[in-house]
Amino acid sequence: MPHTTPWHSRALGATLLAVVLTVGTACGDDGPGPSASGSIKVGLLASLSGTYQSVGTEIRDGFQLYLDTHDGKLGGRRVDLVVADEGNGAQTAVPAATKLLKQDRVAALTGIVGGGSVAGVTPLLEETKVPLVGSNGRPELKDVSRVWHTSYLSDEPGEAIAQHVRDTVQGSVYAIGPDYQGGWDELRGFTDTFVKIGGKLANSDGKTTFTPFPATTNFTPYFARIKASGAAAVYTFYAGSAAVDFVKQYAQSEIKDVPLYAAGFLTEGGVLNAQGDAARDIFSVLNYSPDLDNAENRAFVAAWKAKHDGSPTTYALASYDAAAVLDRAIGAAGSDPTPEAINTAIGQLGQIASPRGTWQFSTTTHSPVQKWYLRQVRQDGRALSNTVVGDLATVGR
Amino acid sequence: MRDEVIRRARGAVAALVLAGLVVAPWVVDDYTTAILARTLALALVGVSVALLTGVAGMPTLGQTAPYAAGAYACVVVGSRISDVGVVQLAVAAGAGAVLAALTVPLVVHARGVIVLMITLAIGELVVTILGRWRSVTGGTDGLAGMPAVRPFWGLPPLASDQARYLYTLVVVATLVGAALLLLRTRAGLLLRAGRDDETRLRASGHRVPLHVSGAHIAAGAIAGGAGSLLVVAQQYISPADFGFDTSALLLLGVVIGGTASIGGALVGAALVIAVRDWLFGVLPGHAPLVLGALFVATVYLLPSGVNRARVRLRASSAAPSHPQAPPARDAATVPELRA
Amino acid sequence: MMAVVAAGTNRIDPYVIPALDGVAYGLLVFVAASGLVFCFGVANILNLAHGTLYAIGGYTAAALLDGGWASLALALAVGVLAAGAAGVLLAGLLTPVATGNHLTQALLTFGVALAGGSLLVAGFGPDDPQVRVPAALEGSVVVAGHRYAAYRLVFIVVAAAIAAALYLVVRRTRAGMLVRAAVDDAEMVACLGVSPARIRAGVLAAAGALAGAAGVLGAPIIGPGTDTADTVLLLSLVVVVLGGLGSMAGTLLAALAIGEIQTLGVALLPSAAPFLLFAAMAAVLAVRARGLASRWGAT
Amino acid sequence: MNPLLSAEEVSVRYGSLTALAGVDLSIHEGQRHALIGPNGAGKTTLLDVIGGATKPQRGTVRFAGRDISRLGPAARARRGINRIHQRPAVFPTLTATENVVVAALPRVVPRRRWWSGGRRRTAQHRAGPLLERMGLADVAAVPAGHLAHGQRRQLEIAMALAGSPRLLLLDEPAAGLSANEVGRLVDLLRALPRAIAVLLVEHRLDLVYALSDTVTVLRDGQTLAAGTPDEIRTSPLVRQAYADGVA
Repeated sequence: MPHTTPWHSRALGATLLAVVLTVGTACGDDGPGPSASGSIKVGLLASLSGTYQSVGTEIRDGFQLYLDTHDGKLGGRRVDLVVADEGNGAQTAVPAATKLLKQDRVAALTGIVGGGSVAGVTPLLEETKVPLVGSNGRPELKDVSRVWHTSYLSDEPGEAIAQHVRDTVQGSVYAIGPDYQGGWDELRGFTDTFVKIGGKLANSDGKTTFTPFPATTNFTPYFARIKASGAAAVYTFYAGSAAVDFVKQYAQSEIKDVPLYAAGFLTEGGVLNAQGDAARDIFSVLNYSPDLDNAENRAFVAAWKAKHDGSPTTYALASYDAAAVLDRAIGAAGSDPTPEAINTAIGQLGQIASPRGTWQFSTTTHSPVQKWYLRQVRQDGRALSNTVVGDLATVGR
Repeated sequence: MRDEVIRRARGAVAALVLAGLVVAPWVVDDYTTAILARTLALALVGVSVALLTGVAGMPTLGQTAPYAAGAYACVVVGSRISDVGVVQLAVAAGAGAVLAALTVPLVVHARGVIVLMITLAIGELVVTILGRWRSVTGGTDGLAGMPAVRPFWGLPPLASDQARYLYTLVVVATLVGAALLLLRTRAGLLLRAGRDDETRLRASGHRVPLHVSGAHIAAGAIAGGAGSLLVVAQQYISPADFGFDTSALLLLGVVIGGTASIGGALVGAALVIAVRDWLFGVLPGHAPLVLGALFVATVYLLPSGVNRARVRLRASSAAPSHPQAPPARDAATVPELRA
Repeated sequence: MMAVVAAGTNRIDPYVIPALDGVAYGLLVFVAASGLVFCFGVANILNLAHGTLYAIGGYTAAALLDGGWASLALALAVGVLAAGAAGVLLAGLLTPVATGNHLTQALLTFGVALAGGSLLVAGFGPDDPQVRVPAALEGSVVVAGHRYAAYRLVFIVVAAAIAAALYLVVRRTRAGMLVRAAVDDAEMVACLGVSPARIRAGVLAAAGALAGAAGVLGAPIIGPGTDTADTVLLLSLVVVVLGGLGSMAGTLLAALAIGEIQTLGVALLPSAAPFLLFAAMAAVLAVRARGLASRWGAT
Repeated sequence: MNPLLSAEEVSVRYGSLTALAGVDLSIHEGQRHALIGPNGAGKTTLLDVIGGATKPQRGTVRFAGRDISRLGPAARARRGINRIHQRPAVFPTLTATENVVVAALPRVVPRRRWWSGGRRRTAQHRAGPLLERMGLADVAAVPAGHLAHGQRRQLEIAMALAGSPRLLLLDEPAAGLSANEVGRLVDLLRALPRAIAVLLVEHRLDLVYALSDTVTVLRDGQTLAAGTPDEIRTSPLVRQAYADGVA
């Protein structure tokens, strides 16, 4: 009897594999670009499970909100939105993007939370000639001819706030961040500019302290070092769970009275609820705040609040803007909006009116030239929220 | 006679699957072809996991380390020295073998769950190093833009999904064939004997640590070779490709396929990776839930396949096996290895 | 001379808080991992869903805590019960898997962890929830001239009490005797007429209860979130294996060592921080395996 | 002539328990020597020390003129010390033939070049006749885990012989065998090549008398008596020891 077992399982395995393949191929195989019915396929890739699920969900909802408020159309064409899950990073993002680009043959791709995922998808964009209008992560790229971002470059928040910190803080500033590409870029943006304009870092060797990511859940030992350094303020960047841990532990540490400046993601969205009172008074720099006073933003926030609890985040805004970019580009691409035509049209959009204020794509980096705001966590009714307390620099290359 | 029938039926299934894989690129769309190529590369790592877990009795979570070494070595060679596939393959396999050889002192005396944790640590340390050694690895954002590979001197570069897939298929078939041949030799016999009862093997005068080191290095070479295939199939690599979830899924795939069987491991690992990638595409947001439920269901649906994975992880039972070993265990692994 | 002395105290001073915090962190890891010790040492089960049991406790705490003491007691009760029940469920799922068949157990429990993690996130949302400790513990207190979170200080005391209670239970009670006997010789306990299925259910319920308690009490330290289960599972596996697979005392030592490595080690050697945990673990395990091998008289 | 094996002043303690207290033993080439004594006398421990499984706290073991005290079991096996275990130790998933091949490999000198699989083939040639001699030819292709207890015992003897032993350590080879099987076992062991020395640990005195030239009696980790089977049979000391020890 036992001799039959391998044969059984092997046969079953082969059968299952065959089923997977058949189902995989059975799905539609339309050509790229618009179909005869005048609709257009757009692919949205975002982390809908795993560590970055909350950001991914905001990105999906932001894009969907634009569609819902514009009759489900972009550029006058009905949109067939194909959503795929990016997961935790490139290892799952690449196959999912392959599906969108090579099986669903979408005319444009949007979303993508992680910088590594964007880097992994880039070769596919080059191969399929499809443009990406990314709404979050933006890695260092050699060739951006088909890559556009409505978010920011990772070193821009720090660059935008450096002058303000230099002017406000009497003394040296301690720089600390997570040990991965995003952390390095965010912190470098701050430290390079800050040192250039005469600021002094409190870190003992003059270099930013990087904490293992995502392994660090306990920041206490770092706080002891900050205390010992005698810093007058701290600049940091964390997002997600690490941001919650950092802020909560900071508020209970011996440096709780040292002013904390951060890239806005530290207190953005869901993490602010988890941080609670510990986040009070933190200063952050971001390209958006739901209390910005302009017509686009009032409409955006109202539409968002009608569907969701709480205020929209910068993630949702960037995705909403990605939809707006595609709306105008598809409209401008003429009667046959091929991926190539859409890509060309994006490059000619000029100024884009947005809830964050007007911005435009930089011709060299294909990411926004936009204004940054200084925000502080303050009481707003019953909840805490990021309140704009001033304008910072307009940044973009 | 029954054995004979089963052996033939299995041979027929294997031939059928291979034939299906060869014609696949002309039947399915580009997406499926591209995913198959990537899956084959990962399944080859699964083979190296099976070699250690099932054949040598050392369950491992660290084969992503030589896999990564091979992939990054391939990129370095590919972008600076040669675009010839066999050269890259050889360098990648060499890099994998070297990394495995370096870690031999850590694992050679350990068994069971201890190996599992040591290899886990090795894998995590390698990923950490990859993320920080930016001048070579491009950091956590990874590396893209490698020049296209030409399989052999004088052949055109691999420019389409079909071509990349077929190259991968040929290499995987060759390496798996080599592994199967290796297992039919003295080395394979000794590895199986060692898995059965290491103390007994020692009592017969065999240098067990030598066998274990050899198996570890050979498995490292295979994983390294698979790394070069990932570079070809995906045209992008980053530390995320070599993280804990990859090694865990590979180990589970190998468990599903039957740890002691190379063919089973290939199918099991391929299946797990393919299903995961497919789920992330078609069920956004629910992939982990469905994948988890599938793992649980597999234990119930495939008890025979799974129960062959009798690697006991408790250190105390790594010593001699009981003479009254359950027959199911005894028989199941043997015909597999002769397939 | 004076300068040297001053420098000396300064050199130790920044490490007081990390060292203390290492104890808090280590004790949390110990309480979280103690259930896994039972699983592995007594029932011979490799339970990769252990972190999920902790997360159940963590989410319970986030949902029920409102800043009062009563809510803490309630959360503790509910968290222990819920995670214990999840443990029993897991024991039921594990019924068809042979004891000691670790890789199949790994397959099943990994599946449960994946699915369970998704369900928790689906139920409680992808954002990390807020955890509100009793108001009296919210602030910080001064320890040796440094500020330190009051909750963590109290946690050290409570966790030490749990550890002591565990020790007494294992050493002094009949159940504890069975436990120790099972670690030494599982077949012997089977001969005592206790059904393996009941042992398994009992052990997993106890493991779940401990993990649930750790999840509730530890929520302000390792809070509930999408990655909590993985973090806790990894740390627990590390300390259980380092602690010698079944020894409570060994696990406690290992947990405290891991706690100090993660805090004091990081403070002392910040540039080595990413490598410390795994390098230390690999080195210790490899050295110990070599020691065992030479005792067997390997060539 | 120097003895093939000599153990001198061997002492082994497990914690407070003394298993062996300064035991001497020597065996000459081709000698058939039995080790008897009540339970707990240290017989198996002495086999462990000679086979390399246990390291004594004190004492030396010399084999073929060389000090092998520091060698592990594998190195000793390669020098010609092979052992039959109390519970037959075979590789359960390997066939009977493969078991013998594995056991033969360390001592096989390749006849052809290595890449032609010469060593394995040579070992294979050696396995066939051995299995036949042990009456296992019919089950040569059956996994050892499927063999009956007695067959496994015979297989283990075949494995020990495949390693070209100069000294065979037998730890209660008759344990668990039927009367019929014991008869066959005695025939097998008596038919061993004369050059092979044997150290036999056995409870059953009839087997001891049938198989051995000389006997050592151990009690409480010490040598109680030594001599020919006839001398031992008549020794009052031994009768006393057995009256105290075994039923």
